[in-house]
Amino acid sequence: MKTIPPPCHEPETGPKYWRGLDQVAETPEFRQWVEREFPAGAGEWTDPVSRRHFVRIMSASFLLAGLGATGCRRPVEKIYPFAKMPENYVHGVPQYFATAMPSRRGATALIVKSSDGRPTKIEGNPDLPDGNGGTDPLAQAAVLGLYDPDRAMRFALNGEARGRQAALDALTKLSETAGDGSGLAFLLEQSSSPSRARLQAAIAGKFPKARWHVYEAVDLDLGRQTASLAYKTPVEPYFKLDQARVILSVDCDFIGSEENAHGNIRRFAQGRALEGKEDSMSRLYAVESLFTLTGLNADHRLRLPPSLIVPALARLALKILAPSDMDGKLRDLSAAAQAHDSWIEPCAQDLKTNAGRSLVLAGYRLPPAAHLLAIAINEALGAVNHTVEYHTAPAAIDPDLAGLAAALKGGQVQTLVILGGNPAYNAPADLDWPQAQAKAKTVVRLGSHEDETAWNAALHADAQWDLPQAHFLESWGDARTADGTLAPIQPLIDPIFGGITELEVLALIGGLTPSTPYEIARETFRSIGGDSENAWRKYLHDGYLAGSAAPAASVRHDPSALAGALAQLKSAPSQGGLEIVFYRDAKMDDGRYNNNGWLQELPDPITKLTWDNAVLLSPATARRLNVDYRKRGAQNQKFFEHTVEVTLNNRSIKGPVWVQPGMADDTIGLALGYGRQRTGRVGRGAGFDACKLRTSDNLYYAAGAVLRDTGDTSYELATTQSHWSMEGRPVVREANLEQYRKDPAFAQKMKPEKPPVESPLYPNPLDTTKLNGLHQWGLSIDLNRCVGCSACMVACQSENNIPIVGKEMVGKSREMHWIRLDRYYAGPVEDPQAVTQPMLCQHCEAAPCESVCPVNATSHDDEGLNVMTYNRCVGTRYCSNNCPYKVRRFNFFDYNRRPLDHLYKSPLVTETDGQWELLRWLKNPDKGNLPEDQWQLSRLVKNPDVSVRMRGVMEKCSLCLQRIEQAKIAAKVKARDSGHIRLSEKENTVPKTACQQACPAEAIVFGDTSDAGSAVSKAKKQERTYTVLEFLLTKPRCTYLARVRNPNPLMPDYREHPMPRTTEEFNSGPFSSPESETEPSGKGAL
Amino acid sequence: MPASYAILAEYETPAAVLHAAGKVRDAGYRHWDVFTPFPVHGMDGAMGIRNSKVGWFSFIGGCTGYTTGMLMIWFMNAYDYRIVIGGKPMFSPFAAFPPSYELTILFGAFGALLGMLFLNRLPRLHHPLLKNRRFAMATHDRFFVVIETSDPQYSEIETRQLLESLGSRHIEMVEE
Amino acid sequence: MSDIFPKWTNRLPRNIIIGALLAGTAVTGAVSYYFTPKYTRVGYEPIQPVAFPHSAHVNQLGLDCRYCHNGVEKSWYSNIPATSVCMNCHNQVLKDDPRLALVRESAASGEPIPWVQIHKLPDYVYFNHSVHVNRGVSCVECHGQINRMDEVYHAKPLSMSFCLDCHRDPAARLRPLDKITDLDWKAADGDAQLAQGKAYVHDWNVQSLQTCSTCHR
Amino acid sequence: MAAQPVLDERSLIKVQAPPASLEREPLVGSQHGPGWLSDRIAGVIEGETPGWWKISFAISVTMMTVCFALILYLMSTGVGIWGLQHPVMWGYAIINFVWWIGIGHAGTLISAILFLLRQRWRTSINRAAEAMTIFAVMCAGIFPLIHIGRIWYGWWLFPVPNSNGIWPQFRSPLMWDVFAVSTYFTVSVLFWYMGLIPDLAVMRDRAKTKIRKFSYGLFALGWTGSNRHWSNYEKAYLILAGLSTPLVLSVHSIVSLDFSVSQLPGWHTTIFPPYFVAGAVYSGFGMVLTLLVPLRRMLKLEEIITVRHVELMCKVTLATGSIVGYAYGMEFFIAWYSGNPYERFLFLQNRAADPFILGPLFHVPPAPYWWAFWTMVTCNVVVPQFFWFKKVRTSMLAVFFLSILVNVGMWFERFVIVITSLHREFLPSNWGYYGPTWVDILQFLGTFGLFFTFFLLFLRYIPLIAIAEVKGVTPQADPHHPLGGAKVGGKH
Repeated sequence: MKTIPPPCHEPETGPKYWRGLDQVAETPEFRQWVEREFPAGAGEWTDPVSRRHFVRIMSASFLLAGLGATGCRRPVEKIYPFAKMPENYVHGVPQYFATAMPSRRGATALIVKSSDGRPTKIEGNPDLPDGNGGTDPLAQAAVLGLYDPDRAMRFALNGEARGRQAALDALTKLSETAGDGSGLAFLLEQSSSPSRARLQAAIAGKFPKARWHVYEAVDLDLGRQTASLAYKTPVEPYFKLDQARVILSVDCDFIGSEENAHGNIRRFAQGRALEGKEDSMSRLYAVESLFTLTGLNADHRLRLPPSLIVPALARLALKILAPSDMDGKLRDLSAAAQAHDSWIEPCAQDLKTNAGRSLVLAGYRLPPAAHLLAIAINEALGAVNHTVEYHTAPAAIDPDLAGLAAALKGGQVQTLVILGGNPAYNAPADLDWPQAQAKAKTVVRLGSHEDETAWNAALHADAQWDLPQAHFLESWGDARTADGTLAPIQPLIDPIFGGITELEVLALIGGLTPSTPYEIARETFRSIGGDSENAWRKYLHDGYLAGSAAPAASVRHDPSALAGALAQLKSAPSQGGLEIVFYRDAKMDDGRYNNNGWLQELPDPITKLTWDNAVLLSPATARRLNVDYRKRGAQNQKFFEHTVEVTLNNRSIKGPVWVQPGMADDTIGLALGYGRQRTGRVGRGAGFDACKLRTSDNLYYAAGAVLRDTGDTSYELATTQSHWSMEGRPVVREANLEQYRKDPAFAQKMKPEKPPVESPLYPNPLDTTKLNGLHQWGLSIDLNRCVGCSACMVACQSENNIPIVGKEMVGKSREMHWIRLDRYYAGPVEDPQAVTQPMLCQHCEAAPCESVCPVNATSHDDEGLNVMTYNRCVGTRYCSNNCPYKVRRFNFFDYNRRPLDHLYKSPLVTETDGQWELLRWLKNPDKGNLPEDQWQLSRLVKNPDVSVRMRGVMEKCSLCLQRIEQAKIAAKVKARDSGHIRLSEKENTVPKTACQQACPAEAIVFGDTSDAGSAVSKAKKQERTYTVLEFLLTKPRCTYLARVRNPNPLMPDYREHPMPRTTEEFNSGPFSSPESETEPSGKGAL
Repeated sequence: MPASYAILAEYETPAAVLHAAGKVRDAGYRHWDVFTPFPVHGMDGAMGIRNSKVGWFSFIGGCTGYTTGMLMIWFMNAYDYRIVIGGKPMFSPFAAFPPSYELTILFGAFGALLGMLFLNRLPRLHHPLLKNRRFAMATHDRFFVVIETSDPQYSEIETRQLLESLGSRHIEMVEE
Repeated sequence: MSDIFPKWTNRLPRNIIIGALLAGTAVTGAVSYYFTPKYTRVGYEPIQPVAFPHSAHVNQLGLDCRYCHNGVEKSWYSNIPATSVCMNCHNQVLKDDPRLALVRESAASGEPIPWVQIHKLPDYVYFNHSVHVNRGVSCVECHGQINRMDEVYHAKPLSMSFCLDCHRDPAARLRPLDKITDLDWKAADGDAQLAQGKAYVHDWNVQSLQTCSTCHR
Repeated sequence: MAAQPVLDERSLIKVQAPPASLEREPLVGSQHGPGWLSDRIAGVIEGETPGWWKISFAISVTMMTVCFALILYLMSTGVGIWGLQHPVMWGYAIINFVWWIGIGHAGTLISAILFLLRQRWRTSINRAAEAMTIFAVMCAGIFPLIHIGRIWYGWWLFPVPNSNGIWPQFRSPLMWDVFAVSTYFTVSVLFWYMGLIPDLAVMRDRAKTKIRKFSYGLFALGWTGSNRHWSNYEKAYLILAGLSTPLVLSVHSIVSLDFSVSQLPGWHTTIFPPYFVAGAVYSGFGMVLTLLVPLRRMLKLEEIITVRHVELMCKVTLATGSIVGYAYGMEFFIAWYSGNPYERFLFLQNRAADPFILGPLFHVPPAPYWWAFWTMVTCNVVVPQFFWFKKVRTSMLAVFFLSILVNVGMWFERFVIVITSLHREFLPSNWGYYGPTWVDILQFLGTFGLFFTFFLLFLRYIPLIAIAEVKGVTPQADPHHPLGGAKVGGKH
């Protein structure tokens, strides 16, 4: 199986392949079509010629020419072969290209699958020395962003389309008239691209007086800035979490929302992995205000309001740092956290005991002083070069958005160039950015969407050019990954909407040559990787430049920066009211992924909310403010919450309350990235805009907020999991490390119920038929590795053509995810322990779903898979009722073929694009009733190897059957007249499931259980192996490895057992009803 | 004038017709019948009708149904296309029993109804008696003894006398 | 009453039963033929934009199937050749033939030739050409003797039961790998076919795959 | 006296009149002969169309139209328009299906089982009850058909040979259901129709218009009342009754297997078949009472459907209701006795725990559907106990009111079984809550439209009491009774 392709004989390069299509995309007809069709709807789009044209450009694939009005026995369908076959192209054989997805400070190296010319699946590049092929949900979802029909697609001046050439001419003119650059300002996003740095330097040389600003709404660069200060040399930290035995996270969600989370997860999971009872594992302490994934995975967690986090860190510093003249200041600072000494003391002790193998991490929300303090502590712990390395990094531009806003308002900026970002939406509210931006005479804005920052008729900039930004899958470029490795960004498809890249715009403004992005990237590479064409090709093929990782710099700590910062640090003001934490959303980031349906529907890893953000409050605070009343809607996962008004410094927002166990009291959590005013069809109406409360002083923490209940409880929140307790059932089994060492097979003993019979009354026919199977597939999920990042969910959605269903449907528990992450709380509701468990089809050998299906739609194959035949399914839904794991999902509506706001409308009485839906459907049943642009784009992202399910059909995890079958076919094609057709891990022919491939923690292991040497067989042999609900005798092929916690007995919150484990223990133990403990809503609600 | 089909004698009570029927039987008539608005208790004995054969039709139908069910299920699930389902045996008489059982009843019921219709030679929409105005009372509250003219014993005068002697107040000939 | 129903109505029941039996048989027969791929697919022979005679190219000129359908051993699909493949020969041979006007036009303009699709499986059937032709299943098993067709028509029903026939008994159809595209080739007789087929099944480890996952996913 | 020879005849036939102590009270008004019965019952059809009929019919047809319009909406849009959702994949459709099927059981029970048990009082009510059965099964049959996701492939549940070479899967209880329900419907129709043949002949012979003569004549199949025919007919009727008896027991048993073959707590239980059958009979008699108590008055049939009939039906209701109550208790006992935590959880925390007594008593939060559970218990266990009292049984108003409660209770029983078992089972992460949509509710109400449309048509065009059978149980029909013409009656 070649989900990761074998090395190509000839490196594939994008432009060669797509060059022919460049020209087509440049034709006036195409531009005209794009400009006319996409925003306006698709009246003329029915013309088969233009449609054919489009598809040929996009996918160069077969297409159906629709229903001919023939009297024939079946509709005439046509095949359009190439007039001239592109090189190295075989229709139906996917190709794989290496590229990278840029992030703020780094990039994720990727391998992208291209099915007949259209990118369909993103995987991490496993060959990277600092990677394992794992990715994060954002990277997995990026491929959907490529086909977002609401992306910017016009070169527009003051909101009117002017055509590409006019825009490029304007840029050239700008470069000619810029003079020395005075009055010219650039506002960029953070980037690790060497090419951009090169162009920037060149432009700065040419326009020395130009202003440069780099703005991120959520700035993850603080670690680099403070490290550079502390070491007096431009360096950035690189955390080797796998080397650490004791980790303390100080409001640092390194598993969730920090930079390079998937890399952190990989290393963290390595440090937590257990294979036998001799193994040791790391211990994680977390101090945080919100309940984050890091807190979920922590062995000890201290919840503190934001104002106490720095004091707690200071207190810790006092106990670790050698006495110095800073102690006085630290003591002042830390006084507020005195109450938590019992927690901080043993934690500090543990860190010290493990000096050299311990690490303290500070999160992006903390002030620089806290970061410097953490650096000092790490120095004191001897962490440097053991658990943290410092890599040389280029100095970055000071953001100083406030300065730019002031300059704009003061009229010092005539021309403002905004490349990426969306400051009009997410800039601090006190800057009044939209007004400031309008003060510039000319604004050039490159953006992926026509969003808030795009031309706004209500404000009066003299001229604003809005340029469509190409997606990274359409772009040439380069980036550096977290460890500094250079990775290419190469296009897999020509810009669908004719977008251009940041590099092009910069080159044009700078009047630089070459100005094509390919040449720019190529030239940059020359300076790094040498002039050789072969090196370039190898670089493109491999997806990274070997040996380009930044070496560890030898650094010398200078405590003076810390002293300075501490002196500046204000002691926590004792304001009344509530404190606020603004945080980067796990899905929307700072709003940039707002129109991505996969991400909108991906449940938040902790709250499990979809399509919304909320005003997060701790249960006690909600109770105190009398807004904890929660009423369930008539439907399952819909919650009607109090809408509250949060006021901070005379600015206020309204949003629904979400009671979040484990939050710090008197603290409000507000996720950024929602409530967008100008966004696409997907993101419209999702959540509220928390940016409106942010000011330059209070970017991440704020105090003195007032919360007022509006009394309105009509707002609905949709969550994917409405019950939070495990009810003492041994679903997720866990033990502490000590118990595990005493009894490694503890998980198998946690059975609440004996099976009624020891063995079935009759032999399983699978025992006979599986002799025909060459393999026996199985899955093992290590709960000790899984951190709950949810990358698997999006990967599965992408691989298996799983539709999104919209907020209303999620509220009715009709979401379609084949793999979900169940999150359970245990213990006191104010400060619970939480666990997360991937749940997917367990592929039971005695599958209860199968025997109740009246039409043989779900059955077993010879290799032990529980297979679902969609085309045979009539939709009795009995299988789902009888599935104890409830992993089957039903297509209640035609999610793939109807717009989500039309679901409830009968096609008999509804129109789309001005056409009667029934007639549209009759004309082209595949297309159904999506608006033309959505239909044309949505089908491009589909995996051609998986059926797209229609309404009325049950679906579920197939263990990526399509990958298995393709691997088997590949083996057979290769075998020809030999009998060697069995896949084996030794030969690297066993496929990976999409979830497995995406998992940075390597928690999911799939393989052939009949091969004793396979990884899955070994995993299943571990003593921690257990089966969920084994007493039902369903004999799942999917097993779990129990979770092990590693608490410190000296800690005040130490518990001998994780809680609660078995029903007996639950019933006899100290824990009262979990319902009352974990349901903040009170007893009546659920 | 059309040929006569039978002679029809009307009685007013079940007892009277029961009595008459016994006598007609004793007289040795063969092509004759009694028509009543409801089945009169003891009439079968009085007329000398043997036990109905409908039961056999039903029995054969039931056996066919059960066999069909079992064979069909075995063929479909265990012979023609063997698909592994839920770890259950390809064919199990227990799982096959409910449908087979239902088919037994279905076919048995059809056997009974169709057997009854067949034995009664129904439907027969046209019948000489149904043209007779007086005979319409046979479904109301009158009881008739009808002796067909085709009966070897039939004689226009003697038969009429016999029927009259048995208490009939109204006797008439029925046209073909 | 009998004045409503004349005497002939007494014969109706019998006639209706006989009629219903006859009609039922006819309907069953018609449905099982006309409503199945045996009728709806077999014999479909649309007019193609260019009258391409397979018989002339294969039987007279001896072209191998894979000259044009060159993806068949590598891909799911047996590709329809690009116009450039036609032009490989036809820029020399019959270069001015009016029948090839569309081909030349396509080669010049880059517009594809709109061939009419004949063999088409539903979207939910994942039939892979490469795994069949590389493992002893000839083109002829599903497409019939294309080499003898002037205009291609649908020769086999390609219904699920048609697929199952072969999947249940591969030995009856397997042939030497060098005879895959030899559409006229036949084993000496049935027994010989069976004998060699069984040998192939054993030696090549050919599986008789009938589980749903074989074709549907 | 002239009586002497008649005595001889009596001894010849060897029939003894029963002694006076065993003589039963006549089932219908003893003063009327068979002719009166014909006139009375056929008079319902032949008379003027009553105003209430027209109004009810208009309402019913409207509701039926709504039902079919919603089915069209459902088919064109998807089952998502219902309240169904993960994890409650079965909702109103299955509840209504089981409920209607259960209603049907009374008809078959009255016509078949009571026939075999020689309960002659059945004759006054069996026709209407059977009609109710058929219409109820029609209403029931709609739901499994439309509840599937792809209705147009419903025929895949029937063993039809096809070019895909694939067959239905007979290990599934749904396949058993297909056979059980279709057999039940077919056999009920056969049975009903066979009973109708002599009465259609009555109607034919009374008909004045040509259309009536033709229509009734066609369906009467030329029935003459020949005693040779009666002989076969009675045998066939007996056999059908004999077949229907196991049928009626099996149908609801198989319907119950839809649940008990699965492995959900609350479904997976062996008590289901008898419990379902008892419940079905209970609800069926409830419905018969609901229909006949007002009808006998509106159609002035009090002398044929007597108070005694009503009383007897109340007694059956009481008996079956008590069986159902016993089954409820048994379920709880077994759940507790088994020690299975999932079973215990289900019965206590999904169903029974109310916020007032049980919840606080067991220290558990109230069950989400406690109201449904207690409605069910009240209507199915408490309500029938009123039928111990003769005063209640003979008060038509009370019977009517209580019979409606019986129907409500049985609907809630199915609701409790389907919904409460599904909404919270093994993995708490899946737990949810189910509620119907307006479509669910209107579709359920719409089936009443369908039911009453047919039932009203039945009232207008088909004798609603089995004329020939009732005639057969009058004293006038007994040849050995003075009223039947016997010269010396056995009564004295």
